[in-house]
Amino acid sequence: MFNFVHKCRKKSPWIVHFDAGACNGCDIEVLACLTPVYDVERFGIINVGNPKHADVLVVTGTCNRRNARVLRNLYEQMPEPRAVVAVGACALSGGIFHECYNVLKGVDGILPVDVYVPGCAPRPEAIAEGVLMAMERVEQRSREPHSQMQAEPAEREERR
Amino acid sequence: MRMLRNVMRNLFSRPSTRLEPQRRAPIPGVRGTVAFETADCVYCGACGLRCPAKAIEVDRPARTISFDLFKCVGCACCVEACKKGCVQMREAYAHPSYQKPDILFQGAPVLKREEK
Amino acid sequence: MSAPPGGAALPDIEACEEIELSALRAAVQRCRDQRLRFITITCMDMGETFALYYHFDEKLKMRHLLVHAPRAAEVASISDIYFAAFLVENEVRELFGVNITGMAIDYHGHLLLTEDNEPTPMAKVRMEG
Amino acid sequence: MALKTVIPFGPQHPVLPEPIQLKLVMKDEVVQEAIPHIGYVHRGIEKAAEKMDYVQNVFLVERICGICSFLHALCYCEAIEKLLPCEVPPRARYLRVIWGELHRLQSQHLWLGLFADAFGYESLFMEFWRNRERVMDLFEKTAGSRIIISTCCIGGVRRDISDEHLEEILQTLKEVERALDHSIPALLEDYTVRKRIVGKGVLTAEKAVELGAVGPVLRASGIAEDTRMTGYAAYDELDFKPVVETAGDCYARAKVRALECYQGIELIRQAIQRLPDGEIAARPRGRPNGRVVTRVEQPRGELLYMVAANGSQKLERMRVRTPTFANVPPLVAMLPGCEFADVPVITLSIDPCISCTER
Repeated sequence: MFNFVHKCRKKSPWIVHFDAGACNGCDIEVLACLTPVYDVERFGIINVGNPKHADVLVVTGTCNRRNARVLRNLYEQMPEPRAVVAVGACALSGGIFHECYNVLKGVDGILPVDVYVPGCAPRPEAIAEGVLMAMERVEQRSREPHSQMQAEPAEREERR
Repeated sequence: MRMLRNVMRNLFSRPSTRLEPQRRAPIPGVRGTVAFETADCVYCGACGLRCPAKAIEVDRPARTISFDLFKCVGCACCVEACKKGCVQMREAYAHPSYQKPDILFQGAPVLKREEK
Repeated sequence: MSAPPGGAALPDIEACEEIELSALRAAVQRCRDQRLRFITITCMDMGETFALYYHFDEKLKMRHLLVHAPRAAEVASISDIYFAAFLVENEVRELFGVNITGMAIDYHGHLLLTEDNEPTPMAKVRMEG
Repeated sequence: MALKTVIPFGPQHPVLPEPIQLKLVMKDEVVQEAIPHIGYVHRGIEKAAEKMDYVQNVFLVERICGICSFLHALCYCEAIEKLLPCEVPPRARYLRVIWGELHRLQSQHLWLGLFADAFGYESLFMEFWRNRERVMDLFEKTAGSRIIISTCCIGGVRRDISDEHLEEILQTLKEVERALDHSIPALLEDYTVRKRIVGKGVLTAEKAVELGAVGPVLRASGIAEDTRMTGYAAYDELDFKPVVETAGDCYARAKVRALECYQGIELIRQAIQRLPDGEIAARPRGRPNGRVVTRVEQPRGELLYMVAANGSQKLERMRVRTPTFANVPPLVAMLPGCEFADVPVITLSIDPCISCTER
């Protein structure tokens, strides 16, 4: 049963996307990933709106003080094991907005970021690649025996 | 009737999805990643000055260029600024990575003039 | 066009009418009566005063009103004349610290910024002391 | 007794793609009052523009909004060009029209898709977005990037479009038009869709002017105002008529945007036909000095830039008024009286782009 959950999780990463103040370019590319031309659903990547359903949090954009709170809240709602993908130059370092007063220069000051996808805006292929890389990270993490999360969902599954 | 036409068309047309990974050759002229050719570089620093995101730092005495890929916005200003043609735009896009290195690209401190 | 106080004599924008601060509401009401479309307010920090431009549109021609408000002066809101002004008035007050009073919806300085931002980030800190 | 509740809608919500929060005061299922709370995307670009020099600002303003980035750069460059002694070559002006209209085309597709998704028509969403990718490919071929194309610079454009690429644009436009013929009737004539969008969020002409609505929201209420009629770039030499609808509801706004796709295609064809030869960029001389206001029609409406410069490398003030910012008050006025299930549809009908709104 445990293995089954593992397999499912690896083959079908569900993502939740949060726009933390990007120029919308990256957000659109994330959405464009879902459309017929780039169609990431064939990899099992599904965009969900509910953080409780998701394995991977895709963050685009620079963080500011107001949405950092929302972002942290969103991250904490996600079940373990989870991974964070930072998409775009703004999410990595602030990019061109490094001079702006309301910019926190990157998501990694707020959340532990697993995968960095550079580019402004990154191509949809790069985003899909980043999500798949994050899944490998999630996979590793769920196999770690002494990690904090202790594979909670899997245990519950077994008890049933 | 219209539906039948649609069904037939969908059956025989090519899928619009692009195959992954990397079946499609990059289009010429696409702005992908910045690359430096330090052979002719005089370390004038024009690329760093023109960069709107301050991703390039040129250290003239030490003859190094540090380029932060994670700050780069791919505007190709540096390519236009370089008189020597040392800064080039590669067509391949930048791949995601697990770490955040401080300096992804470091131009080698080439030989001093006396040594040449 | 007279030179704005605190700044150098610059060529100003076209079709700009300079009015007194006290005459602002009456002038805006006149615009309303002529059925002009309100576009936005631009605030410029001139040091001692704020220059507030009120932009209006009349059949794709622009009309501007310019008001010079001293730093501490109270600027009456126009959001009861033009409801559309409430957002930009909140923004101007928040980012520059212009004392605009009587807005239709008042965000009390937290439209764009949170408590831990430094206040009035757009204002040029040129004040003495 | 009816119960009054306040429902916070957003900033992260499954049916809302943008981080805006609407506090909805509800009485049973009916919205009584809506108060927008923004600031989730505020960056402070206007301040940053004062710190960077005026040439680099082109790249900064492009990143105010990724969907209409070219038009932001265009508006900014037009403003600076008015302050500099700088004559834009005719070819550059036409190329600006071509790229600008392509941007409008992809943005309208994007919106039509999202709108279809908002009332639960996912296959139509996919249709529009597939069609949009054709336009995105054109950007990639002609400009070298998909979203932020960075082709506008002060004094002209940075890249030329070769004759083969022009041919390819025409070819692709034909395909796009054919696909639009196929999918737009599904949006505008379908019984179920009409049921969901006709008569929702009505804005009368008088109200629209009073609330400062711009772009398709204004034109859907029966006012023929299109900033392109002021004739920036090469629009004064092209023939077009603004698309106007009179109903002022969500359906009319969708129709205006759908018909503007065709209008955009027609404009690109005209521009390609009349494209003159010659230089693509003039060298700007001197430093900008003075104050100027320019306006440009974005897919969402009228964009205003006010630039104040004092003859130095850096600008004194750059003010951006984006169309979505102007369309928030109409939204606040539209929402009261509608049902809760209609809130996403009405919110999307103004095409909210929050990164524009807050800069």
